Amino acid sequence: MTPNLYDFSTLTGAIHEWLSGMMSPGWVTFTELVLIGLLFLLFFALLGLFLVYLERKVCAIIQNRVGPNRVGKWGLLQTIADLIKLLIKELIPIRKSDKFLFNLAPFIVIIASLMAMAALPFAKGLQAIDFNIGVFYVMAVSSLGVVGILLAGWSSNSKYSLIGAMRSGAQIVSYELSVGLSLLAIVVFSGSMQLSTIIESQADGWWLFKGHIPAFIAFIVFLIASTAEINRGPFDLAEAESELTAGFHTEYSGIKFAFFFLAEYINMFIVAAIAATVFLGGWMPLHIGNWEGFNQVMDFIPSIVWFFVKTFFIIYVIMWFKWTFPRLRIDQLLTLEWKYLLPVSLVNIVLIAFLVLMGWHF
Amino acid sequence: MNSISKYFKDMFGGISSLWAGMRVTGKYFVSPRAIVTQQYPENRATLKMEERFKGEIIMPHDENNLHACTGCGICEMNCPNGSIEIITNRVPNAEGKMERIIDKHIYHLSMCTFCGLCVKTCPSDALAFGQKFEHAVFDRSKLTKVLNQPGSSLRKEAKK
Amino acid sequence: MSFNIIMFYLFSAIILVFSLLTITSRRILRAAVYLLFVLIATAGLYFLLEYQFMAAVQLTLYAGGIVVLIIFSILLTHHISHRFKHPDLTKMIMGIAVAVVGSALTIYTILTYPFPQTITVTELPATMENIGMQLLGVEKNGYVLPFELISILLLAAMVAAIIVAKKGNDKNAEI
Amino acid sequence: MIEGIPIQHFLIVSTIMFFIGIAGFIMRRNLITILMAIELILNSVNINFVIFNRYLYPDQLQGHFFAIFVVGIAAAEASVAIALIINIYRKLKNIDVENVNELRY
Amino acid sequence: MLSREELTEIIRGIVPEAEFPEGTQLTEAIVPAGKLVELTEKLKADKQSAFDYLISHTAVDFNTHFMAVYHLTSTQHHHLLVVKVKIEERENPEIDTLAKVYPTSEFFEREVFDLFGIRYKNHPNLKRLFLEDDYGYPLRKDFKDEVNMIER
Amino acid sequence: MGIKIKSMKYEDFGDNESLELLNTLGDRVFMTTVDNLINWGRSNSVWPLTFATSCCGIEMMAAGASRHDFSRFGIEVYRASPRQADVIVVAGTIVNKMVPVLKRLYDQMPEPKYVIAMGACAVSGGPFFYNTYSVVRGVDHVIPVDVYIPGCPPRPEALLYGVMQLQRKIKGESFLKPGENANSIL
Amino acid sequence: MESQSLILFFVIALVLVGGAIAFSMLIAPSSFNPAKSEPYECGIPTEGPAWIQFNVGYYLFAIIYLIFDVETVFLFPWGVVMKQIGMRAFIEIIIFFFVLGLGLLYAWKKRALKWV
Amino acid sequence: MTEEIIKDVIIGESEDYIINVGPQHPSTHGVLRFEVCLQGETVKYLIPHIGYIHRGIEKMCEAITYPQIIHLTDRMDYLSAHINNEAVCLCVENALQVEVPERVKYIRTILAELNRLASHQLWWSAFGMDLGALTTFFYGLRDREKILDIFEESFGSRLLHSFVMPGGLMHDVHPNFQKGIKEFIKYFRKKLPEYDQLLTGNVIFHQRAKGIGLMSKETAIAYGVTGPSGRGSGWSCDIRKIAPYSAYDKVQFNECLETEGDTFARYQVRMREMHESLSILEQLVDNIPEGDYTAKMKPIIKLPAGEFFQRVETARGELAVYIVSDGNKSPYRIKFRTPNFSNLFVMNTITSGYKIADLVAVSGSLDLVIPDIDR
Ligand code: SF4
Ligand code: SF4
Ligand code: SF4
Repeated sequence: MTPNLYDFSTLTGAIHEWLSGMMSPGWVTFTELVLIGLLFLLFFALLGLFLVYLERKVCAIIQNRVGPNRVGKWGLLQTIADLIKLLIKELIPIRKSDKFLFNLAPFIVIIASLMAMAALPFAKGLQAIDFNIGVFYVMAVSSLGVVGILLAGWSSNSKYSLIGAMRSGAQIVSYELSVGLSLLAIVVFSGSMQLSTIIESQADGWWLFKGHIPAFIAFIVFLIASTAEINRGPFDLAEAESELTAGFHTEYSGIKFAFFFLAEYINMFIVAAIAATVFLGGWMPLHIGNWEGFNQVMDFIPSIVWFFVKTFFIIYVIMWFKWTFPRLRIDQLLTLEWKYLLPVSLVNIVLIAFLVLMGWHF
Repeated sequence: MNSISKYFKDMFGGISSLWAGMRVTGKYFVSPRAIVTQQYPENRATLKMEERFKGEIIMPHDENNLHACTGCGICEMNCPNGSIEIITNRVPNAEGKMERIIDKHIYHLSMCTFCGLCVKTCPSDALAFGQKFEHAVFDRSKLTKVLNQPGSSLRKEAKK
Repeated sequence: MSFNIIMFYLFSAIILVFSLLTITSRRILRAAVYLLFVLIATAGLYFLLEYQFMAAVQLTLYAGGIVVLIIFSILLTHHISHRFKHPDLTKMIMGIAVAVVGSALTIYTILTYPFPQTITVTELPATMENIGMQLLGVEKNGYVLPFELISILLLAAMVAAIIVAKKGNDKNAEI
Repeated sequence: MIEGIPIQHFLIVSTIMFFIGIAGFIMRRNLITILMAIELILNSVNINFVIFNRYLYPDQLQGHFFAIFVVGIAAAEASVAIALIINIYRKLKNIDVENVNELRY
Repeated sequence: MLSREELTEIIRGIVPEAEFPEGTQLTEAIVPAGKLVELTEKLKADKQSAFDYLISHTAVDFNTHFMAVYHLTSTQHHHLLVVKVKIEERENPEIDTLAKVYPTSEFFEREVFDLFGIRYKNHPNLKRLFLEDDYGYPLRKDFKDEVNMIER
Repeated sequence: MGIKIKSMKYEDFGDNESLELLNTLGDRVFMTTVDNLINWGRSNSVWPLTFATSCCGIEMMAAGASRHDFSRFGIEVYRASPRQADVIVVAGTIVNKMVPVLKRLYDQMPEPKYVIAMGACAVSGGPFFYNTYSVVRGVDHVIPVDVYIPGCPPRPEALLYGVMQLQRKIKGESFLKPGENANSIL
Repeated sequence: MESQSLILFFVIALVLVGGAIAFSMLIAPSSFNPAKSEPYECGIPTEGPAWIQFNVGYYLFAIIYLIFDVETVFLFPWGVVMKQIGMRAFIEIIIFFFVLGLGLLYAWKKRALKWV
Repeated sequence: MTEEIIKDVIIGESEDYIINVGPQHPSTHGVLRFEVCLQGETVKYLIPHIGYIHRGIEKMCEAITYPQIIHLTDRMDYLSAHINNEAVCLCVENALQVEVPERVKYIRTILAELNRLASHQLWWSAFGMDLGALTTFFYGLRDREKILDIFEESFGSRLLHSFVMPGGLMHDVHPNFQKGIKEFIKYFRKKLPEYDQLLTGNVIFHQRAKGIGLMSKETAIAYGVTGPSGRGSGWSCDIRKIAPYSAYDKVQFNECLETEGDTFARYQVRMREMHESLSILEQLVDNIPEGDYTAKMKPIIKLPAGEFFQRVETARGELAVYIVSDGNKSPYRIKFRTPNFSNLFVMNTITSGYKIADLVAVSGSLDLVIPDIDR
C-alpha cells in the first residue's frame, strides 16, 4: 500500500505538538477536548442541515421538480432559514403529559446519535474515539435511541404518538438484530471489531468485493435493516403521515421537534458511514488488484473525500428507497425481519464462517 | 419443498419488482431535463395565460374612456352567487327622456366563481375576462371593485 | 485529582441517586428511566475500568434490551396518569431496616477486610482477541461449555416466554 | 483499574446499590417495579464481579465472563418475567403482588 | 327488461291499491305507507323483476304532504321503477325503514331524516347525518334560518 | 419600503397600500438586523398544515406538485400535525360544523402562526353566500386571516403569489416589539 | 482518553439540546389558549385516555429480540477469533446456531412471529 | 381525567380504544371523520361522520335557475366536474325534449373521458401517497397538468369549468383542442407503463393491497357501491353501457371488471379504465362532426311540471339527478344521488378486522371525494 498523502494524523499530531509547547499536559488534553467538542458541535449541526437540504433536493429531482431554490444560491440556505424559524417557535406544553419525560426524550435521541457519531472514522487519523469494540459500540449506543422514541410517544399523552412509539419500538429492536448480524459478517472476515483495523484490512479491496456473495448479502441486509432501524421510508411507520399524522412526535413543536428531525438525519448519516466503512472500505481509496497506475491515481484523492463520497452514495441509496417505495404495514415489516432477514443473515454467517475457514476470501 | 421454493421465488420476485420501481425513479434522477417546473415569480415576464383564461371580470374601456354597459342588470340577474351589483342613475338624455345609465358596476372578486354567465349573457358584450390572477390582498375590502372607471360613459354605437 | 477519579465519583453518585429514585418514584415509567440512568452510569464505570466490551454489553443488553422491554411492558399495562400508592408503613420500615442494617454490616466487612494492595501479575487486557479466545477456549480458562449452555438457556427462555405469552393470548383470543 | 481509587469505594457503591435493590424488592408491590429492583441487584453483583476481576486478578478474565453471563441470564430472566407479568395482567388487569395470590386456582 | 305494463301488473299483484300516474318519464307507483316493505321485499325476491339495487331514496316536500321517493333498478334486467309513498302527517312524519331490504337505504334514510325530519320506524341508527342535533330541517319548504341564511 | 421578495419588484405587487398601512400603524420606523434575520428565517420557511376541505385543496396539491413546485419557497414540508405548522391554508369551504375544528386546529398551532384564506369560499363564502344555511361566509369570522386569495379555485400561481404576499407581511413584522407587529393590527 | 472523549460527546449533546431548548424557551413568543395544550387528534377533542390495551403483538417481538440480542453479544467475540481458531470455532458455532435455530423455528411454528 | 375513567381503563372494563381519523387528516382527502375503534392495531369497527362540508347545495338549487345550477354541480365532485354538469344538462334537455347537436355530444363525451382520466390520475397520485409512495403523487399530478392545459386552453380554467350548458356548451372549443388531445394521448401512453413499474408491480404494494378490504358483489350491490369500486367486485354497473348517453353508443370500449373485490382489484379497474378512456378518446377525437355548439334554447329555461331522472357515470360511480319541477325556472326539488355517498358507507363493512394501515389503503381505493358526499 502506498502511503496516503493526506494523513490527518500528521495534522492532529502537529496541533498536539504545538499545544504541548505552550502548556502543561493536562491543559493540552483539555484544550484538545474542547476543540474536538466545538468541531463536532459545528459539524453535527451543519451536517444535519445539509442532509435535510440534500434530501429535499434529491427528492425534488426524482420528482421532476427543482426543489428549494429561492433562499440563497440554489436554495442552500433553506434549512438555515428553517432552523431560525424553528428556534424561535413556541414550545407548547402539553397538559396531562409527563413533562420530565416529554422534555427528556429529545435529549436521549440526540445523545444516542451524537455518541454513535463519535466513533466514526472520517479520514485517516481523523477519528475521535477508536475503540477496539468499535462496531459493537456503535450498535450499543444507537440502540439507546429507541428509548427516546418510546418516551416521546408515551409522555405526549396522545393516541397517535403512542401508536407511533409502539410501532417504532417493535420495529427498531427487531431490526437491530439484522444490523448486528450483518456487521458480524464483516467482523468474521476481518477478525476485528476495531473500525480502523477493519478499514486497514480493506486496503487491497473492499469487503463488498472480497467477500464474495455472502458479503454482498450482508451488505443488502445491512442496508435494509439499517433503513428500518432509523425509521426511514419505506419503513417510516412511526411517523406514517397518512395514518398517524406525525407519529411519535405529533405533539412536539419548535426546536424539540427539530431535534427529532435532526436525529433522524444524523442517524441516516451514521448508518451510511458505517456501511461505507465496513463494506466499502471507509476512507480507503478504491484499489483494483495490480493496476499500479490506477491505484496511485486513486491515492491522490484525499481520504476524507473518499469517505464522504462513499457515505453520500449510501445516503443517496437510502433516499432513493424512500422516494420510490410504498410504506409497509407493521405486521409485514416484522415478517420481513423475522422471516426473511434474520434467517438469511444467520445462514449467511455460517456461510461466511465456512468461507473464512477454507480461506476462500482473498 | 414447494413452500420453500415459493419462499425463494417470492423473495427474488419481490426484489426484482422493487428494482423496476427504482429504475423509474433513478432514471428521472439522472435526467434533469425531465424537470417540468415553471418557476413562477421568475418567469413572470414570459408567463402568458391562455387567451380564454378567466382571471377576473373586467369591463373593457376604449381610449376615450367609453364602455359598453347599458346598466340593464342582466348580468346581475344571471350571476349565480350575487357577485355583481349594479347601481344605476336615471339621467335625462338628449331627447329629454329619462334614461337609465350605469353609475357603479360593482364586482365582488372575492365571491366570483368565474362561471362566465355574466360575460355570456351580457347583451352588449360589455364584460370580458381579464387575465390577471395575482389578486392576493391583505384586506378583504380590496376585493370589491367598481368596474366602470370613474368618468367613463357609454359608448354610443353600443346602444344599437 | 485526575479526570478518571472525578468521573468515578460522578458515576457513583448517579448510580446511587438514581437507584434510590428508581425504587421510590411513584410514576412507573420514570422509575424505568431512572433505572436506565443507573445502567448507563454502570456502563460508564466499565468504560473507566477499560472493560469496553463489558460496557458495550451492558449498554446493548441492559439499557437497549431489558429496559426497552420493561418500558414496553409498562406501556402495555399502565396509563400515563397512573401513580403508585405509597407503600405500607410496615413494609417500608422493614425494607429500610433491612437495607440499612445489611449495607452497614457489609460495608463494615468490606472496610475491615484486608484486600491485597499491590498486584504483581501481568495484566491481561480485555481486548476482543483475549475475550474471544477464552470464550471459545477449551483449556483451563476456556468458557466454551457455558457458551454452548447459554444457547440452550436462551432456547428454554424463548420457549417459555412464547408459551406463556401465547397461553394468555388464546384465552383472550376474542379481544 | 482506576489509579487512585481503592477497591473499597467500588464495593461500597455496589453494596449500597444492592441493598437499595433489596429494599425496593421488599417495599414495592408492583411486579414491574420488583423486576426493576431485581435488575438493580443483579447489576450491583455484576459490578462486584468486574471489580474483583479488575483489581484482584487482572491476569484473567473470569469475573468479566461471569458478568457477561450474568447479563445474558438476566436478559433471559427478564424476558420470561415480563411474559409472565403481562400474562398475569391480562388475567387480572392488575399487576400487584397481592393479587397474584388469586392465581392459585 | 320489463315493460311499463308488465311492471304495473306485477306491482298490482302485490299491492292492489297502488296508483300509477300516467305520462311520467319512468314507471311510477304510489303505494300506501304500510305496504312499502312488503312490496320491495317481493320485488327484490321475484326473479322476473329482481329489483335488487336501490339507486336513491329521497323525499319531496309538497307543502301539504311529503312524498318519499325510491328509485329502484335491477342489476340484471336494468329496468327502472320509482316507488313513491305519500306521507300526510307534517308534524311528525313517519315511515317504515327499508334498511333490512337495502342496506344502503339506511344512510339515505338518515339523510332524509336530517334534511326533512321524516322518522323511520325500526331504523337501526337514526341519527342526524350532516347537521347538528338541534338544527331545523332545512329542505322543508317552511324552513327559516335568519341567522345563517341570507336569501337573495 | 425595504421589503424585498426575490425575483419580483415591489411595485409589481398588489395591495401595497394595506401593507404600508400595517407597517405605519405598527410604528415600524426602522428594522434591526436581528429583526431582519428572524424575519428572513420565518418568511422563508412557512410550513403549511395539511388542511384542505374541498376543491381549492386540489389546486393546493397542484401547487405542491412538480409543475408549480411549492417547495421552491421552502414550504414543501406539509405537516400533518398543527404543532409543527406555521401557516394554515384554508383551502375550501368552511361550514358551521367545521368551525370548532378549524378553531381548535388554529389554537393548537404554536406562535407565530399565519392564515391564508384560499379561494372564494374561504374569503367570503363565494358560491355559497346566498341561500345556504350552513356555510361560514369567510373564515375571518372564525380565525384572523393574513392573506386573502380570491379565485374559484385560484390558480397555483395565484397561491404562490399569495404566499409571497404573506412573506412580505412577515418581513414587515418586528420581533423585538411583539406588541407592535403588523399581525396584531388586523 | 477514550472514556474522556465519550464524556465529552455526552456533554456536547447535552449542551446542544439543552442550550437550544433554553434559548428557544427564552425568546420564543407564546400565547395561551385552553385548546392549545390539549392533545391533538385531528381537530376533535379527545375522548377517553390515550392508552391502548395492546395485544401480545408488540411485546412478544421485544421478548424474542432480547433473547436474540444476547446471542449477538456472544457471537461478536466468536467472530473476532473465528479466523484464528478455525475449525473448532466453526463447529462450536454450528452447535450454537443449531440450538438457536430451533428456537426461531419454534417461534415460527408457534406463530409467535405472526402479528396478532 | 376523572378517577372513574382511569379506573375504567386500568381495570380494563372499557376495552374500546376510540381514535379519530379526521376531519383534518392527510389520509381522508378532505374533511371526513372516521371514528375508529381499535383493538391493538386492528380495526374493530368504524363509524364515518360526515357533514363537515355540507354546503346545502340542494337547498341552494331551489332558488336559482338551471344554468346557474351548473356551477354548483361543479363543486360537488370537483374531480369530475364536467360529468356532473353533463348530468344536469342531460336531465334538463330530456325534460325539454331538446335534441343537442352531434358535435356537442361528441365534445361532451371527450370532455367526460378527459375528466375521468384527470380524476383517475389524481386518484393514483393520492393513493400512492396514502400508501407512502410519495413520488407517485408527483408523477400523477405531472401528467394531469397536461390535461389541465387542454382544459385551460378551451375553457379558461383548470378545475371547475362550468362549460357544459343546458342545450350544449358555453362556447366552442379552442381550435387547438384536437391537436392537444392527440398529443396528450401520445404522451400519456408512454407514461402509463411507468405507473405500472412504480406501483402496480411493486411487491410492497401487492402486500398492501391484495386481499385487503374484501367486498363481495352482493355487498357492493346492497350498499350501492358503484363505479370502479363496484366493478372491482365484479358488478357490471357502468351506466355508459347500461344506458348510454351522449356519444357513448358510438364508441367501442370495454367495461373493466375485476372479480376479487379487494383493494388491488379496485386499483386494477381504475388503471384499466385509464387505458379504456384513452382508446375512447382516440376513437372520438378525429371524428368530431362540424356543427353548432349549442341547440336552440329559450333565454330563460323553464322545465315542464313533472319529475325527471338522469343517471350518468362519473369517475367514481353512478350520479343520478332527480328533478321535481313545478314549471318554474328553478327546480322545486333537486336531488343528487352522488356516488361517493353510497361508496363511503361500505367502509365499516370492508375495513373491520383489518389493520389501521389498511384503513388508509381501503379508503384510498374507494377514491372518496368528500364534498360529493356532503353536497
Ligand atoms: S355588464 Fe352587460 S349585462 Fe351587465 S348591466 Fe352592463 S350591459 Fe347589462
Ligand atoms: S363569472 Fe359568474 S360568478 Fe363571476 S360575476 Fe360573472 S356570473 Fe357572477
Ligand atoms: S372557492 Fe371555489 S374552488 Fe375553492 S373551495 Fe370554494 S367552491 Fe371550491
